[in-house]
Amino acid sequence: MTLLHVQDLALSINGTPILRDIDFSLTAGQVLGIIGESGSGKSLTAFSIMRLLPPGSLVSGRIALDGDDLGARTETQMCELRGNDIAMIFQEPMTALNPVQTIGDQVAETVRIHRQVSRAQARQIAAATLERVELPNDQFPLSRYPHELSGGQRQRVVIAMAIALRPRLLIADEPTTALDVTTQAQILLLLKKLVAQDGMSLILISHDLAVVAHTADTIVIMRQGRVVEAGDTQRVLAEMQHPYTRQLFDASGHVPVRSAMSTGREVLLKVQGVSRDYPTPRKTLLGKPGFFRALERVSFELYRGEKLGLVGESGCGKSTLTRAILGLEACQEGSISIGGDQIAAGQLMPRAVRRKMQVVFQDPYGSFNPRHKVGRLVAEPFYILDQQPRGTARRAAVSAALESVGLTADDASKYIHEFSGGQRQRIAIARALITRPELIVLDEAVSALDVSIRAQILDLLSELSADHELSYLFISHDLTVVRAVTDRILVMKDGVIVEQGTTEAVFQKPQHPYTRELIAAVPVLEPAS
Amino acid sequence: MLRYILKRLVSLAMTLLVASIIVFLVIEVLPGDPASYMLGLNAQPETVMALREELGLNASKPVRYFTWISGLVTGDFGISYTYRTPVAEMIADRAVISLPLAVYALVLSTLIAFPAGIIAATRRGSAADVSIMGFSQLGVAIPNFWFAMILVTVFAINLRWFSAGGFPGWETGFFNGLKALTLPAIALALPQASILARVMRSSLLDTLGEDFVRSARAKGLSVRQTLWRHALRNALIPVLTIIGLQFSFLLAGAIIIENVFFLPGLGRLIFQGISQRDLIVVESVVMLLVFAVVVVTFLVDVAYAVADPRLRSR
Amino acid sequence: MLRHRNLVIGAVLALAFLLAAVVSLFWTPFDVAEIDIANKLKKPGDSIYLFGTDHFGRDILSMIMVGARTSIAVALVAVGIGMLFGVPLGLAAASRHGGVLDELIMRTNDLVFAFPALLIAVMITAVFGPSAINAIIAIGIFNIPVFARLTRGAALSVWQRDFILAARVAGKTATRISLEHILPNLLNLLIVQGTIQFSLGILAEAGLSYVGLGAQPPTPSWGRMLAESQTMISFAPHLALFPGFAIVLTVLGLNLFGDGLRDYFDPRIRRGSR
Amino acid sequence: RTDIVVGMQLEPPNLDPTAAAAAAIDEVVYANVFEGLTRFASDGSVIPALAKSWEISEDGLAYTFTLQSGVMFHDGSVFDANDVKFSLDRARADDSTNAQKQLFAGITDVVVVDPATVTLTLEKPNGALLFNLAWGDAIVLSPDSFDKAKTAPVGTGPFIFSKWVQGDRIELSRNTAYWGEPAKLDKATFKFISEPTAAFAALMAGDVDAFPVFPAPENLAQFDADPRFTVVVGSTEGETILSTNNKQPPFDNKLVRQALAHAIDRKAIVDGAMFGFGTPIGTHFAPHHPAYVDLTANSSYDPEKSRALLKEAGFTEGFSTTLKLPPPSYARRGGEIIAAQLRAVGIDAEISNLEWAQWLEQVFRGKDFGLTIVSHTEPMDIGIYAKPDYYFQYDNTGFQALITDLEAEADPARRTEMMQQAQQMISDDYVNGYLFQLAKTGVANADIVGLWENSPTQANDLTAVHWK
Ligand SMILES: Nc1ncnc2c1ncn2[C@@H]1O[C@H](COP(=O)(O)OP(=O)(O)OP(=O)(O)O)[C@@H](O)[C@H]1O
Ligand SMILES: Nc1ncnc2c1ncn2[C@@H]1O[C@H](COP(=O)(O)OP(=O)(O)OP(=O)(O)O)[C@@H](O)[C@H]1O
Ligand SMILES: [Mg+2]
Ligand SMILES: [Mg+2]
Repeated sequence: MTLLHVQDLALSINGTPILRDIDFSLTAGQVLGIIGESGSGKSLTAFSIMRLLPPGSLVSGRIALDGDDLGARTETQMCELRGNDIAMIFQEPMTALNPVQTIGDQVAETVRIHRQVSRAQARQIAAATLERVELPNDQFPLSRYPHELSGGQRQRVVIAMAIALRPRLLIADEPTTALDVTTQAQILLLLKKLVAQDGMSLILISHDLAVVAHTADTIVIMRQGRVVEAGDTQRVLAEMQHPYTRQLFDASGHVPVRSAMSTGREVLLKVQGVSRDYPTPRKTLLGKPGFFRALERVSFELYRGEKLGLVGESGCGKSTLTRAILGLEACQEGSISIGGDQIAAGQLMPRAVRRKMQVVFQDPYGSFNPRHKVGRLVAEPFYILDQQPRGTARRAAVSAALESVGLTADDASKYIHEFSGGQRQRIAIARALITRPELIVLDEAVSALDVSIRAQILDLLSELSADHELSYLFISHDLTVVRAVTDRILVMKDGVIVEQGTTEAVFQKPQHPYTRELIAAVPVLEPAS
Repeated sequence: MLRYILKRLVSLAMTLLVASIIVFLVIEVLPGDPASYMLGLNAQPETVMALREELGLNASKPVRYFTWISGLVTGDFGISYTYRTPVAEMIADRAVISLPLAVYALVLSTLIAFPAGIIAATRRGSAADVSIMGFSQLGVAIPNFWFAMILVTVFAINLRWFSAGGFPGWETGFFNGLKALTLPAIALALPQASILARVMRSSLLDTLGEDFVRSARAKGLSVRQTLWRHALRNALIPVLTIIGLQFSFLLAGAIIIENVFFLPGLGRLIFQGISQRDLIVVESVVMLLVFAVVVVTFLVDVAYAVADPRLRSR
Repeated sequence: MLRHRNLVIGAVLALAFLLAAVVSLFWTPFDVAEIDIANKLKKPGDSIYLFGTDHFGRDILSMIMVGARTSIAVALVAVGIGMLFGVPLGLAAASRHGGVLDELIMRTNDLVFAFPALLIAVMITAVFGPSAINAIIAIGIFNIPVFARLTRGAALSVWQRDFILAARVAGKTATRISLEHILPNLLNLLIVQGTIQFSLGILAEAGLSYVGLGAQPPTPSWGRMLAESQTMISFAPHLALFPGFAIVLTVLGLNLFGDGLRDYFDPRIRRGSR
Repeated sequence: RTDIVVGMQLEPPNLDPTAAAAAAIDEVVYANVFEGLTRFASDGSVIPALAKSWEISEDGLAYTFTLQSGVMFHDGSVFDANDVKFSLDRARADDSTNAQKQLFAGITDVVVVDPATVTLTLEKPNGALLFNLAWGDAIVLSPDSFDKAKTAPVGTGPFIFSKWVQGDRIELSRNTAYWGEPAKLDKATFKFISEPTAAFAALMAGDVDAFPVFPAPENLAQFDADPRFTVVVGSTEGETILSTNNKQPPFDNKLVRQALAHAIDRKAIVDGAMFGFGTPIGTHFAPHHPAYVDLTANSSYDPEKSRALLKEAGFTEGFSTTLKLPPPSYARRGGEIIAAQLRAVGIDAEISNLEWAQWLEQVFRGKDFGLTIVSHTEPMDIGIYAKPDYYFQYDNTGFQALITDLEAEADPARRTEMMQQAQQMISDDYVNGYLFQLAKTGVANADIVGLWENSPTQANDLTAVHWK
């Protein structure tokens, strides 16, 4: 029985066409996955169903819920529908909740809008719903404020708000993108459970094929505002009629061609018992400020030519370690030595040591000063050299660096906003390479990129490491990627390295329970048999 | 929260202490002497000396600072040089005009600004929005003393609806007092209302763009319900700061308006005190205004924390 | 074009007054210093005086032109002072975020803010006597914390960006980073705020002159023209109307211009770049 | 109606005329609340007040006053010679804070003869003693209540102080037990309105019934045209002069001062600054005084001559100086006009506007000025030219001798002659620029009668005021 039927949906905003020819339908009690790159129109498709479009939108086509044309409904009638029959949850759990209202009130509100119930009854329903999303009332009373919860817990509250009235259709727009792998797995599990329990239909939107493939009965693949392929999940993955589907699929599980595992045993970076404390606010007025230990006696070695991975959940201390290694912050205990130069705790790193390292950051938008031209941005690391190349030498170096990452020398005279995210990350790599450092730290360098672009950058990295004999420390929360590009990995939890070993060994035979948990949570995409 | 309040209180006290020293030093270097001002052109030097002695002006500066500040702390503001009445009384007499005026103006400004800001934000781009924003631009640009002059000309001299100024005293009836403060309050409120309406609008627009507003809509709340139940309270937080700033501004900024309407308020007391070199009065009033600003800022911060649970846990 | 309506209207108004000020350097219809009691209080359009004459028989149009110069000069220099001191202080505070210097700068800011602006002006002019210079200083002092606070706040968020880390990896010092990376990213904001402070400066100058604490005669000033015309408003309203409109239009123009600039710079509104 | 609201521009700092110089004090209490032995009449003559009569000894060194009988202070205590002695001794004392202490300088002793008689003995004859005793600073206070005079004055006058709302108004009520002719009004309120615009509006709106010294001459024409009001223009004792620092070069050169005098167009100043109110003067003397000599021709407006004189003095290129102006509008407006007139002959006078306190400090006591404009409102004050350290620093021994003689002279005819001689002398020396006699420009409801037309001293004597 078809619950939702979308036919010839088209949308334009202020005259710009955004969506065209969207057709799909969803059977009651089933899960529909919508997949596509950023900007492909997934969210706007969902908003069209909810009729929560930005001002200036013009929709055409037919959206029918249980055969009832939603387009014929008035706004008031839509309000009755929203939250009651169709509910929606959003990507960002951090901002999807009203910061000044308790979670109980926010969940109860859904009930009170649609049902004539007393305040107490509404709260009872809210409490029960929160229990259903695995937020037990004794630990998470209704009086909590959103800021007192973690990201995963907030996402549960958002889900509770949506399912409080057991809607027939739930639309989840990238519900797990902002969450850790383990949390993501839990939330997906929860959603599946709720679908099964309530006989609810679910539209699960994601840019990650793997996430959807496991959960959805049918999938819709979107690109540039159109549906490129749709149908039964098994069938679509088996046939991959549209080249774009294939491309997405390949990119998701992309394993770059790798140079042979390095065999050198020369230690390039040696981290010994490093601890890092952040002061926390005083508890009492005159009391001593407390400390939060972000790194606890971290020790490891990185050999020359090696690609070392560092994985762990958000907040476990990965970036803190990066900053310590780069010498941006002194640590409280232990020592770091690079290429034989040792820096003890509390010491600042001398320039001579610093220049052996470079870094690539996660956010391709934030890592460049938008006011400078690319040439100047790429040449910035020269500053650390005693003899900075000038004039033509400098320009030549910049050109060479840009060309090595697949850009052209002309790009040096452009501003950063003229480049796409993937191109920016290439520029970041060019910047990291320009001084020919011995070690490159890649802090979540591909996490913000779309799968296909991520694949290109991973290929580029592996090419470069072959050409330049790079040693790098690859930091990520994405185990699939780490597995694909590293020789050896470190697993970190709460500032402690809980496990290390060659990548394959760790993935095959994880020793630490946490590592096992992590690996189990990774959604894997296997071609349908 | 408590820690936060305590910390703020300590910094408040420090600010006041430093401010008191600055105020004292600045006012002490004012050229001109209260005694010779009082005695006029024909006074003989020894007469001036005798008066200085009587007024306690011959004591050393640290001693006088200490006497003054310790008096302030205990609520004894000293005796005015020229009027020879307790400064605290004088200030109290003036404050019953300045304070209600500031509150009146603030209420007016809020009553105008809130609906205007809300309408402008919710109907962004509409004719209502454009005209509200246009008026607010004008409101900010009009100097309030000029506006006051026009108000007097129109409503007092031509229409005779209000008296041109002066204050009959609260003892003649609350309504009379309020009426006398109406034109000045309007003159003061107009620019403030314009600013507030703009802040309200932009804050509300920001809030309306937040995810949680979208969540609320997804629950089935109508646009209006979302506005009242979710957006406004969040949007009010930055608006509060502005209201706090405006109150202190209105208290002191009324100096010019008090002149136009010859209201015997604190602002006029300062001017009068300066011109008569009644230093102790000037020092005390300035300190009082500084105190008001600092305390209001503090209260706004506390209100902030009350309005925003995220700050409460600090 | 419609999107930049504010910018255009604002620029036209502001430029008109700037032009009046500049022209007045070389030419005014009449000499503003010359007093001609016989021709006093002429109505606008009456005889050769376009805007009429004041109680001393001076040409009001000429006085408005020269007054524009006074206003603009005072406000400009005051904003300059505010920026000259405020921006470096804000940058320094941000670069030492959480440190003693930061604390010191911010507390000093709070201290200045604790004094109502007009009070500072009244006290300064009471000590040093009324003059345009002292008005500039008084307005300027109050601009310092405005810019310091704004700069610090914005600089702090720029310091959070990854490109700052990249510069630190390149071994650049905090000062260098502040100048090379932070400052250029604050320029838009500073220009917008500068415009707004400039318009506030014009209002402040008018207010100070109105209470007699601004530019001294014979230098014409809009605020003083208003103050002097007050008693004559009932029989010669043009004396108050022209300078009043001059203030309103200039301030309005500058505010619209500032708002327009803000919209223009706002990445959310501007398309093309992120 | 038996009540009146009188507008005043300045609020008195306190109500004790013996404790401060502010004119506003006298404007409220003089002749209304407080009385002295003698007093000024509305025409400026000195008439008996608490002293019914007096006798002067042959040598002019002893004055014996017979006091009014049946006089009571407002608190019910009886007035007698002891109060007179107390008041005068207090004003003369070493630690006295009386602003006009010099009025009592020659008094060596005050003797109570009997409760109704008191004798003052002098060091040397003083023709001005009765005049001096008429000043507000010489009023009689009782030893029981003198210390309350600043805030709750207790006097012997026809009105009793009843209430002071600071910053706004002072209220007086009729003294039913007054010893003399009782006041006609039951109640009088002095309302303080410093802004001229507000004063205008308050009169127009009827909030104020009379404004004896209306601060904005530009509005008088409107009042005059309005049948509801009468405009009373009288004279004051205020000689408004362009005071010149006689010790500061180039003003130590008489030619320069003369050039200054000829550069000034008095008519333009009176028209421009005072909207026509004010009598041009050519010397430091009140035109309504019988001994006045019109010397305006001595310093007629003649820019040509002025330039020639400057050239003669060696200032072909002119020079620059300072023009420091106190707050009253006659000074501020007059200053702007004078600066423009001086500019026309090549003198660049840089205006700086000062508050009174600064003016006192810089100009009056510091003598740090080139030019200033001020109205000397004390009656009969040509004697200031005999004080070489007075702020304009005119030092002429001939003139000083003349004034010493004048003080000792009792013969009216001789006195007139000497006064005229003095007027001529300072005019010929061009000590200061003599501008105009300040007019007393009052506005009142047309139904009020009995307000003073002239202002021989700063007072609002309400004794005879009543409604038609
Ligand atoms: N309010 C809007 N006004 C104009 N264009 C918009 C608006 N919102 C989105 N778009 C455009 O519509 C297109 C589709 O956006 P949409 O948000 O649906 O993408 P998405 O597939 O959800 O991407 P993501 O994975 O980044 O969330 C994009 O090109 C976007 O720029
Ligand atoms: N400046 C700081 N002051 C106090 N605590 C900090 C600071 N920076 C980081 N922390 C804390 O230290 C811990 C580790 O932070 P870090 O940024 O290194 O995590 P991460 O593993 O990089 O996380 P993510 O994947 O989210 O980037 C976190 O709990 C964080 O809250
Ligand atoms: Mg989306
Ligand atoms: Mg990190």
